[in-house]
Amino acid sequence: MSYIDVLREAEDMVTPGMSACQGCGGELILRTVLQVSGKNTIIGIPPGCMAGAGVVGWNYSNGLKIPVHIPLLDNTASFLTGLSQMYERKGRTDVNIVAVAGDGATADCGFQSLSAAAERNEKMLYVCYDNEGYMNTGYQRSSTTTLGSKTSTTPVGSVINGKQQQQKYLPLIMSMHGIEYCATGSPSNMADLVAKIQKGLAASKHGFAYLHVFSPCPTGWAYKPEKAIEVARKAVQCNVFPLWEMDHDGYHLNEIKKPITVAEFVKGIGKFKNLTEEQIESIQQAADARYALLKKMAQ
Amino acid sequence: MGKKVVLTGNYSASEAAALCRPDLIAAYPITPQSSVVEYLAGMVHNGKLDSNLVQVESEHSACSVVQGAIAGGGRVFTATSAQGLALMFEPYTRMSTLRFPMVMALATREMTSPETVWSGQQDAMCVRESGWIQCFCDSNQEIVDMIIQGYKLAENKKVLLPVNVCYDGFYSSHLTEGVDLPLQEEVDQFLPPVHINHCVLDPENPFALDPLTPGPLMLKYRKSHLDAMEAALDEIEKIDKEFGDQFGRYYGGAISEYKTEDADVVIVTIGGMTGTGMDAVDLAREEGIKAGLIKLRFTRPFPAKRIAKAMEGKKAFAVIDRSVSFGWSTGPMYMETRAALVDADEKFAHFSVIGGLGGADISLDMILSTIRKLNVVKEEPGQKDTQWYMVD
Amino acid sequence: MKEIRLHGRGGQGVVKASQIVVRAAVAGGKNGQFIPFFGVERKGSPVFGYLRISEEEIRRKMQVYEPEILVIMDDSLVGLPATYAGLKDGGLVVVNSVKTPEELQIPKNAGQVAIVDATGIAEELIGRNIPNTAMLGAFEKASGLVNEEFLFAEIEKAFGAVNRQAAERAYEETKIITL
Amino acid sequence: MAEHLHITPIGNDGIYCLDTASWRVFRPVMDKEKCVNCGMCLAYCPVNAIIGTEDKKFEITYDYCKGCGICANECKKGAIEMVLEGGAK
Repeated sequence: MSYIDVLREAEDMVTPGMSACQGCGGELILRTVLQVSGKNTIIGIPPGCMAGAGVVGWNYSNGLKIPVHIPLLDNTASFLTGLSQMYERKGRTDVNIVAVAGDGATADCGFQSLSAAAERNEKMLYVCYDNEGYMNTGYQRSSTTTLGSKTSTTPVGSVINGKQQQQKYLPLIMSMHGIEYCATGSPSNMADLVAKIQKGLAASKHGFAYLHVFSPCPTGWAYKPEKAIEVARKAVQCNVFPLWEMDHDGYHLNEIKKPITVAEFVKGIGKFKNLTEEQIESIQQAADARYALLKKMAQ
Repeated sequence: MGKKVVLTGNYSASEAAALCRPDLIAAYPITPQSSVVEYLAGMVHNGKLDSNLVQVESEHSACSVVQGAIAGGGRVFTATSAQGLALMFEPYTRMSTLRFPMVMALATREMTSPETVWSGQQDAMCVRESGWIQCFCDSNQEIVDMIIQGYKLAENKKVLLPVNVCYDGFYSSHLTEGVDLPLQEEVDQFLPPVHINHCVLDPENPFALDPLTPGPLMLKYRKSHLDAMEAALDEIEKIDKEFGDQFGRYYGGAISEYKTEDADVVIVTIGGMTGTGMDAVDLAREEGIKAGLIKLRFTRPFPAKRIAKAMEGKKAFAVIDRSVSFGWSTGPMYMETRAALVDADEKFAHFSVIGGLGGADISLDMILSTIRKLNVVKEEPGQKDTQWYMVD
Repeated sequence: MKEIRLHGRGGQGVVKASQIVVRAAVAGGKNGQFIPFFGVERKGSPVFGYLRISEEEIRRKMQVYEPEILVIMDDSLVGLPATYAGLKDGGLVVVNSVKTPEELQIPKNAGQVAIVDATGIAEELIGRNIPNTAMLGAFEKASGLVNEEFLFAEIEKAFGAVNRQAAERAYEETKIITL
Repeated sequence: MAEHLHITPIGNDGIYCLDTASWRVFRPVMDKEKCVNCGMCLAYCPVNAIIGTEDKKFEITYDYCKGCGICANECKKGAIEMVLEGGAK
């Protein structure tokens, strides 16, 4: 079955009308993950854009067609650990235990519980939609924010120009936890993403599966909504967001034969407007080094 | 009935928790609680206990993992102390406001700073507005019995609240004494398997657990929570009776009284100082002082009516806190006891006593000095200076 | 109610020994209570604990300030001011030593001193200086506070036959001197 | 839990749904002549406003389409045009 057929046939588990921004990558990722995982799923969605967009419900109604809980910003993997172990204890291992969490809840304050759940190889699929910041609250920087980015807590000032640090590259860190499955994905590469969600769900029956997905954010990044997929695609093509996966056979990299430059990627994106030549070069070097490392690991 | 064993307070908590057949246990070691989780780990690893044991990386996760397991329909157990409780504060508060029933042992400990690992009840007092039921134990036997009763109370349909079973760090957690440990079949008879359905996540009955909720609805949830606390006061008494009828041990419910009937002066104690207090009452009576004791067994819900009734016709009282209320220059339970007694200043001579902080001893002599002080001021209603049990 | 304070060094088994006494007391129908010293225990550091044995229920949970019995696991501790502090008049001192009461600076108000070479017994029988089980034999000989059969049985249950042997030998070899 | 006892906050009274169609300023309009039925628009639509029809074709629904324009931008055949809402058809 082609991924288009999968998506065409699968029921949408998310409310048709949710308050995610026009062109939101997170909404696309959430709908896609739940279309693949289906009705027999329990999901944890910590505070962040998706939870803020109403999918954990309002008043007495639900924003999804499946059971959902909004864990704390920093305990999604721990909460789902208890849930997952209870479902296994009850012999209902057919139920998918899934998290869809932003980068703040994943790479920052949620990292401790995430790392511990991964180390224990708890049975769940943890999907991080990485839009590089706290977008739900007006784009404050996170540890996955790209160097130089203009955010509300790393403004472009007369003395300091945007974020001063390179991003934390979480997916590789997660892959070193001895987990069942780890992959990066992008909504621009939908066939690849759907396949990885399927693999991740299968792996989650045996242990921890982690999926780190690039989540284009027109609002926070300041570009036109229709460019969302284009931005995600360029991030992949310039090796800022390489696509790879780790399974029992090791690391596998989607090689980019002719990468575009970081300079091409950042063009037209508002949060990068202020970047200096040096900053662009610095991001380029980080991307090249990361890609080279992944290539070696995938050999 | 039961079997006589010799246990520390922590091992008593572990044995009792195991008898309640928890589906899942998650706890992180911290002084002076560590041996609770060590003991349970030993039971699970030796096949004596069929529970999922999750070796978490922090108390925050301990509380979160058990929260997830309750959302999966399970009965759970955890234990902590002081800084660990502070770290788990975020999921801790959520536990009660989601109305998730469970039991957590708390080996009470002083909060830093100054740096300390020793006894004190400041940790429990810090979280008393977190919506949990709080009970304090005085003996290892009581730890066992209250953990078992705790599940019964927590899972009561009128209550549905988490229960903290508190006992003094070291003075109880590391105290070794004989305990009558109920048999498994006896506990099974008293405590049926957990059956909660108000909060269980299940694809067969999909709902949003904890949707975004606006203020007007929030008020309803909070009122319902307070109503449940109020209802718990009755259920505590009923469960105490039911437990006593089966096991032969009655504790008196939310408070217990010792020689208060004809007393002029009353000391109010919390937790592990109570036994010493009873000895002090006996010694004071030998001196001709009509002394009595009220043991505050539950601090949440606060048994205000029971205290008021117990204090009827008395002349003076002092509340001994192993913690402080920053801002009142007294102990916190003194403030609450006083609040429970209408016109306290007109009716009673009273003062707050603070002692036993950071592992300092609360001795017989200290409590005796309080009783003598009460006896001196008993005819002069009103608040007296706070007494500090200084140790030089 | 008898109040006992035990002194030893981290690693000598003060806590385990005391818990065995409580078990023996409970097995014999008495009440027992042990509260360890709450310090940062390290191997070699001075440690102590509070033990109570009673026919009645033991309610107080506090330190022992005026012990009737002192159990000293290591005679190098007798120089510390805390060791003999508060001993009741006519009280009993049980000490692991090969020295004389004079050398041990037994306080003047003590009534009896029981001396045993628990270290020697432990090293010979167990192969290490873990004098706690031998000291229990001496404690029992001098105090008779718990049923000796229950005590030896509890020692064997906790530490094996060799330790029971150590306790029994110490029981035989303990010299009790009335002062 | 239909009576909502205000014990545990639970949402089970149906689906929370916003009228996101009202957000739309531009409306995607598909030119069926140009469409090759590749399904890219369906794959990339964040709102799932594009559905597969029984004859293996694709159709834009407007009940919740926010008008983000991704479908038009991604369509390799240029078969989708963004048209101002309320403007001339």
